[in-house]
Amino acid sequence: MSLHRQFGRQPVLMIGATILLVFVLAALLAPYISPYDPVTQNTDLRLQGPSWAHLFGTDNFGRDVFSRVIWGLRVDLQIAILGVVFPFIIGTLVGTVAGFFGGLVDAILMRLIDVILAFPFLVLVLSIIAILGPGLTSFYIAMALVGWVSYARLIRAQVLVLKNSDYAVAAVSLGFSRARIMFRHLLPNAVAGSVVFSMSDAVIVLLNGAAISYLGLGVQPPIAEWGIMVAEGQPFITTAWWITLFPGLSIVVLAFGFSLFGDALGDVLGVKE
Amino acid sequence: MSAPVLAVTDLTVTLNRPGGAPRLLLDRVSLDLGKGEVLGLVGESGSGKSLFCRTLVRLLPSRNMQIENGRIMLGEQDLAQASETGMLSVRGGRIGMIFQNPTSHLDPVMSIGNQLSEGLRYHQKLDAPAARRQAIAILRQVGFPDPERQFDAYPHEFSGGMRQRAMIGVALSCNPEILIADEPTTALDVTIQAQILQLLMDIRRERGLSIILITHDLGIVAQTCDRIAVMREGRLIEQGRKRELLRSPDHFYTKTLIGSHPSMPSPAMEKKALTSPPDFRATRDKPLLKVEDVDVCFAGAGSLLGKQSGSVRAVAGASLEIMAGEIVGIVGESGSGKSTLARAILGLTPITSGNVTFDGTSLRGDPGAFLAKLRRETAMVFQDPYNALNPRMTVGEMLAEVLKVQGRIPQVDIPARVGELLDLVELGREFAERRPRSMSGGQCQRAGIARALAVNPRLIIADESTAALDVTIQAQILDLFRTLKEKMQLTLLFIAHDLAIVRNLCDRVVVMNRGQIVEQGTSLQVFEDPTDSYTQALIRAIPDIDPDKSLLPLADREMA
Amino acid sequence: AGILTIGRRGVSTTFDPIKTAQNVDFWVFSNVYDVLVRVDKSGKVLEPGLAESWTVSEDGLTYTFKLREAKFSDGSPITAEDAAFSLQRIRDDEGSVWSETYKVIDTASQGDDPRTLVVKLKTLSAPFLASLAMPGASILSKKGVESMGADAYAENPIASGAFMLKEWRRGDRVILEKNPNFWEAGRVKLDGVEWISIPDDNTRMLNVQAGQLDAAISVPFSRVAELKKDPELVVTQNTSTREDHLLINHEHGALAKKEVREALDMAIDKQAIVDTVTFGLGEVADSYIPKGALYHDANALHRAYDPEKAKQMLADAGASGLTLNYVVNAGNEVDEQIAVLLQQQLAKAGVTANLQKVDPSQSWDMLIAGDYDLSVMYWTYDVIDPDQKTTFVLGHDSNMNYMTRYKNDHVKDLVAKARTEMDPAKREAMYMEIQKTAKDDVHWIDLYYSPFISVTRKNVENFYQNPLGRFFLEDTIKN
Amino acid sequence: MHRYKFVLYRPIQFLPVLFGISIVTFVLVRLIPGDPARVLLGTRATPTAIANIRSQYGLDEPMWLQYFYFVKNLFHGEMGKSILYKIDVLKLILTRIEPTLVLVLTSVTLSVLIAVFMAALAARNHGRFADHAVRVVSTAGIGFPPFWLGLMLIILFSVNLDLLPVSGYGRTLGDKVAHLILPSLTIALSLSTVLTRSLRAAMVEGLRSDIATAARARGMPERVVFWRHVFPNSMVPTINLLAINIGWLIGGTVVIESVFAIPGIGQLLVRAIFSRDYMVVQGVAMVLACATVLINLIADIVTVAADPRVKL
Ligand SMILES: Nc1ncnc2c1ncn2[C@@H]1O[C@H](COP(=O)(O)OP(=O)(O)OP(=O)(O)O)[C@@H](O)[C@H]1O
Ligand SMILES: Nc1ncnc2c1ncn2[C@@H]1O[C@H](COP(=O)(O)OP(=O)(O)OP(=O)(O)O)[C@@H](O)[C@H]1O
Ligand SMILES: [Mg+2]
Ligand SMILES: [Mg+2]
Repeated sequence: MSLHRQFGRQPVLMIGATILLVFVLAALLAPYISPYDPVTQNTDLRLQGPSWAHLFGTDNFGRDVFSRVIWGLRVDLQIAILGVVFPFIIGTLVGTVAGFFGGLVDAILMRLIDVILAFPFLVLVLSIIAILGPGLTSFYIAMALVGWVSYARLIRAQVLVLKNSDYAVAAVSLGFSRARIMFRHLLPNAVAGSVVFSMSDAVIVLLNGAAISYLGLGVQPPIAEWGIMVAEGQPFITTAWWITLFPGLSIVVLAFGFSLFGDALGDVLGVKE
Repeated sequence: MSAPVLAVTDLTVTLNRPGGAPRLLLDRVSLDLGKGEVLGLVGESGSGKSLFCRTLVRLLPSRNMQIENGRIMLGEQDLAQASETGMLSVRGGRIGMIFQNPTSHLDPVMSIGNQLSEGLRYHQKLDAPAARRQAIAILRQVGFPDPERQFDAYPHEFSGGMRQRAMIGVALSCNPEILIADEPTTALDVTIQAQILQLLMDIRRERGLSIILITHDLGIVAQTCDRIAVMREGRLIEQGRKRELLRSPDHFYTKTLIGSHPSMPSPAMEKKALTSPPDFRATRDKPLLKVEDVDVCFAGAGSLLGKQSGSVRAVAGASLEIMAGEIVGIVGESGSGKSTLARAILGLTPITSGNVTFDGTSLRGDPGAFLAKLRRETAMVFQDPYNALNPRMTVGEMLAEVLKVQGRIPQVDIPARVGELLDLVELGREFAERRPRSMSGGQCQRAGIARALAVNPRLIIADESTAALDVTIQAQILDLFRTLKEKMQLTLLFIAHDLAIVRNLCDRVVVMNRGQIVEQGTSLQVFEDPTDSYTQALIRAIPDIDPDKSLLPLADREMA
Repeated sequence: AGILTIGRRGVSTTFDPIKTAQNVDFWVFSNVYDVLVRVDKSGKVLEPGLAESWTVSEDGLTYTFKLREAKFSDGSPITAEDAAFSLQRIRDDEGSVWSETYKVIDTASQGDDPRTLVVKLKTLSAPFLASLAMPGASILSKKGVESMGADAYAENPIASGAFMLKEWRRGDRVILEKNPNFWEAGRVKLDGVEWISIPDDNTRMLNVQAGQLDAAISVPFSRVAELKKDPELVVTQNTSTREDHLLINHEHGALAKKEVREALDMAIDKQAIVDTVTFGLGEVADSYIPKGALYHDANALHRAYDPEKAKQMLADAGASGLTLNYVVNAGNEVDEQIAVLLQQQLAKAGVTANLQKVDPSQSWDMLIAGDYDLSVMYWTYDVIDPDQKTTFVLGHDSNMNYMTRYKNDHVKDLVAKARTEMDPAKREAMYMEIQKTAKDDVHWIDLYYSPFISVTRKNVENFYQNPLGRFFLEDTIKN
Repeated sequence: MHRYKFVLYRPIQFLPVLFGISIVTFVLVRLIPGDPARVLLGTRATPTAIANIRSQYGLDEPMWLQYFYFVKNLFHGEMGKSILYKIDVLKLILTRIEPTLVLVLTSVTLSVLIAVFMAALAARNHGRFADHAVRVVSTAGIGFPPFWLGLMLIILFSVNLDLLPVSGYGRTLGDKVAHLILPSLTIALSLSTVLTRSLRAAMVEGLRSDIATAARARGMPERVVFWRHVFPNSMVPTINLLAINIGWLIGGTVVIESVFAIPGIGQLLVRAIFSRDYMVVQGVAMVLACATVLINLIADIVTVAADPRVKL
């Protein structure tokens, strides 16, 4: 199977990939394509509705919302990617090990997962952020500490099935080492579902960032970040709707891109939708 | 033949491929089915047998397929033109289907009884209690011993054979005139297969049903059908009365099909019969593999509170010796412990008691050394060709990995060796780039064998490595094994359902029943003169291609 | 007539007046409990409450209060014993968060008759009378507290104010009904009041807009203009004693230099803050004593906004390229907006402010530990006397002058003296001097004063607060 | 029925988990810098006053001793006293738990209903307009921040159309229902998107499955094929997905409670975290953990009931 032929044949994947590609490009080119500086205030131009000069209007400091949305992309892609990559790696490792070894290792890891799952998610994230001090790094750490659990669960369930599959048994019978069996044979086959999930997870992470900003912690001002922009636009939601709407819509479009890409990736990687 | 109940003329089905020319899947198929007739539909895998039957009730497997042309006359009605609502009363009510794989066609979350009464209530407009009574009667008719209780049981609580019968029951519940049975016995062992075929014949007698029976086993056709139709590449290449067609086939493909049927005495077999097999026991003092009194138990389900409820003794006190260079077959019905024994021998399933010795090292003696030696000098070919290969690796990567881990040949020589291995199993070298999903069952099977050979093993255990293949490919693989035995002094432990193949290939045969070895001996001894009653039943259940040697006698139906 | 429903941000935590310092609690206490002496609507004058009149002895140490004939909600009379008990309690109880303020009381006891209360002070105290007006010093029923226990009393208080607690749905609302035994019951027009907690600002406003609440307080500045346009609504702005200011850590490097602090003051465009953050509703602040409060210095020094000069001054003081650590209170919209503005303004003067957003419980710790350079805080009066705030801010107390670490012994002495100076004119002079010196020293940077803003439906009349925040619901009418 | 035996041993398995949660919460909340006294005292806090409050609530004791007291109290069915609210934590939680539980239950029910409706619509019209529409709506739906969605619903239904209450939680049953519609809908719109995606996939798969073909082959009309065979079979994986999402859901109610001013346990928790009301954070964490486990248990029971093959 040629991967890139598959890509070509998948319109859904094409749309998703295009959205993501455009976003990544926009993030990379932010300094060149954003018409204004994202943090420079101009109090004479506050709360202006969308116009040709300011496509998405201006916020309460007179900053150009369009430029902030573009610059926000940098932070948000980073959040979406890093906030998923760390949990993904940790969860995948833990899930593989737990599923493969079973027994005591599995029991201990699963109880740990139970603890984290049963633990109110927000307490954990808020506490971790409070302990480490607000900011992107704390947010990543918090998301990683909490988020790996879903991946571990997904992977473990897969590995539990796959380790009894004939090709895993075949690998044992061929005298392969445990590490090789786990990471060369089981993991690549178990990971597809998690890859798909990670796409929705990226959006969920973004929204968690927004929720945490709404509750009062989050990225430091005056950084442009969509979640924060939505949260900061709250006071103006009835008067200057554009401050919230455009970053909100951007989250939606990004979510859309990720989901489509994830769905299609799933098909390509051989998961049913 | 009286007026046909079903007359198919020029049925053509095409598959529209996005960005490609449409493919012709059924090419002007014309076929009649008479009342009370049993029609056998045979042909190679992928020839369109299943598709033909599904087209009859307009349940095409893909949206991209369409009936291009042709008529399907059921009485006065042309099903090819009938409306979708019109089809509702035809499906089930007039044409019933028994699907090839009951496990996937029965609804796992609905009780067997309800699946039966669904049809009764819908087609015969019975009320719930009446439908239940009727369903119980059908369950009894298709051979459920305790239908009142089993009415409420779910599919997974039954064995494969029982599920197949339930599937027949479901089809019968709609009281159809025509029954289409798509390979109703492929997954089953011979004894159960015989029972099910017998059941179909009984029902035909009782209800005057017309039956289309699809199979790739000519033996079955010979035993049950009135007429035979042969398909190949979407075309009906030949049809005719059973005896005539078997005796004097026209088409070369039909000839190959008949010729490669395992119940036909092969040249190798003839030779074996003449020169009595070498007695390995006498020539070598020490066996390569020695299995002593092995027990394997599995913990039953639902024992978390500590109580060991219902543990399964999959292998019970098996003892076995295999000499170097010998081909030994293991036969026995489904669930008799064949695979478990194989895995236990290779240390893939822990044994509960007993001992295994391989070339001097023993499991009880030094487990570490024993396993290390096993991993280097033995290999297994798995039953299911698709599942035994890592779907993410190409055949080349897979073989190279084995060679690398074994570390017997230098890194630089690996690609060359991979090529050699592919040659050995008669796969083209270009297969090194292919992944299992793009390969046919037979090709996967050969890749699996190549992997086993990469180890350079002294012993190969092949677990039902031909069950999924149609006869022509089967024959190829068996030839490969024979050649390897000659060339490489390979020792082979060959597990199979299909007694005919074992008889053809193996020097010695071991018969298992319920975890125990009930009989072993040379192929000739076991097949010509079985001592154990179970073995006798097993052998008698082999459908012979000769229609005059009848199927399992009625008297034996109660056993097994 | 009718029941007035008011939306607010926070939730009530207790009805035990000595155990909280939060405005959300205080503002309800003054509906439920009466105090001996009240602050009037202007926020500058004390007027009789449960004490009908009072006299002070020659030496200024003994106060004799004449209680009026009044009853608790359970019908029992409010006696000097109850008043004495309440004062002793706020001074002595281990759960009291106010004990330090009332340590000045030596004894409080019944005088000649049950309606005479005699309070003896340890030292002269100018702010003493004003401190009696604080909701913490509400009068509770001694019998009630003793028989029920303080905890049960706090759940089921016996009221001495205009309303009594009918039901308290924790986390949701406090439901008050008219107290028929209130001594001014005739003045009360409402049948009851519900304080409903709605944390989200938008939701709270929408409730009033949709007519599901009669009133909402803590109207965000950004919403005022829009709400004013709605003919169904009335937006009320009441002068408050709230002042927002920028704390400076005097012990941190260059900030120890007065010139640097002056430069910072000049680098900050307060008018821009007023315009942007308060939407013009606030007013630039020049003194730590709020405008409209007692002894406010109307002619306080105003350093004009001049970033260029500020930059120059910083350079002269050898502090160009100054980098400061600015602690921001997370979850406070206004604080965050100020921070964003200040960051850019300071940048114009060549000062880099690194924002560090932490939640309030934590920022307090950092301020106390001196782990900051700049931080915005605000203060609202609890008592009309400037002594309370002055002591905290300039009295060189244990909080290191509100964590600024400002030191000026002259100011310190003046604050102590002003506390015991009973002559209002002299006191006023002292406070003027304190304000001048502190401003000159740039003890902190005054930013702006802002009003209390509430919104009501048109049918509600007389819904207002005094500058200390007290609502006069006894005057409110719902048509 | 021994298939349901897990109902008995699951709580026993859960004991160590509960123990773990108690330790984690306990340590975690105390690691957060800041002080409960600060909140009580507001800006008037002084070091002496803070020390006074710390000693009153035993916060100046060594950590292990505090933990010991905490566990000891637990065995007496107490969870200590709230610093902010000055009453027993358990009592406090009991007054606040109902709205949250009801909210979670109604949102779950609603999201399942929405998901089933949307997924069925999409799957039965696979590849056609309705299907694409559902896919767009459900993928985009994930991206809307719930607090924004909530406000929009309020503006639309409560302010402009004046159909439903803006916020709060009712007293009588009818009142509660009216108050719960919008918040449940907000949560359900987010949650159902995830469910719809999985359910739709399962249903599309199911409609192509052998089970469906078999049912069609016995002449069942499409309606019966779908609702009696495809639908029950596709519910099983979705229930599991739902169970995994329960923790997230309970976390998610915090924001919704805040937007809709629902006096639930989520708001209590957030305030408690911000004011370092240790006892309340601990208590709520324990209670929510138990709730999560309970809901998971229910999900398992439903799974077992829905799929006779499942053994737990
Ligand atoms: N869903 C489908 N989409 C596209 N092609 C299909 C589909 N199902 C079957 N085919 C093709 O139709 C042809 C006929 O298949 P069919 O299942 O009828 O074979 P068969 O004769 O029953 O084979 P077997 O003995 O393996 O069951 C094959 O070439 C197969 O590849
Ligand atoms: N992992 C397991 N756990 C529990 N029981 C098992 C397990 N594996 C096999 N069994 C049981 O052991 C018995 C023997 O199974 P085994 O797979 O060896 O049969 P087999 O002879 O290979 O059958 P088939 O011909 O169908 O492959 C069966 O009853 C089976 O249900
Ligand atoms: Mg077929
Ligand atoms: Mg087997």
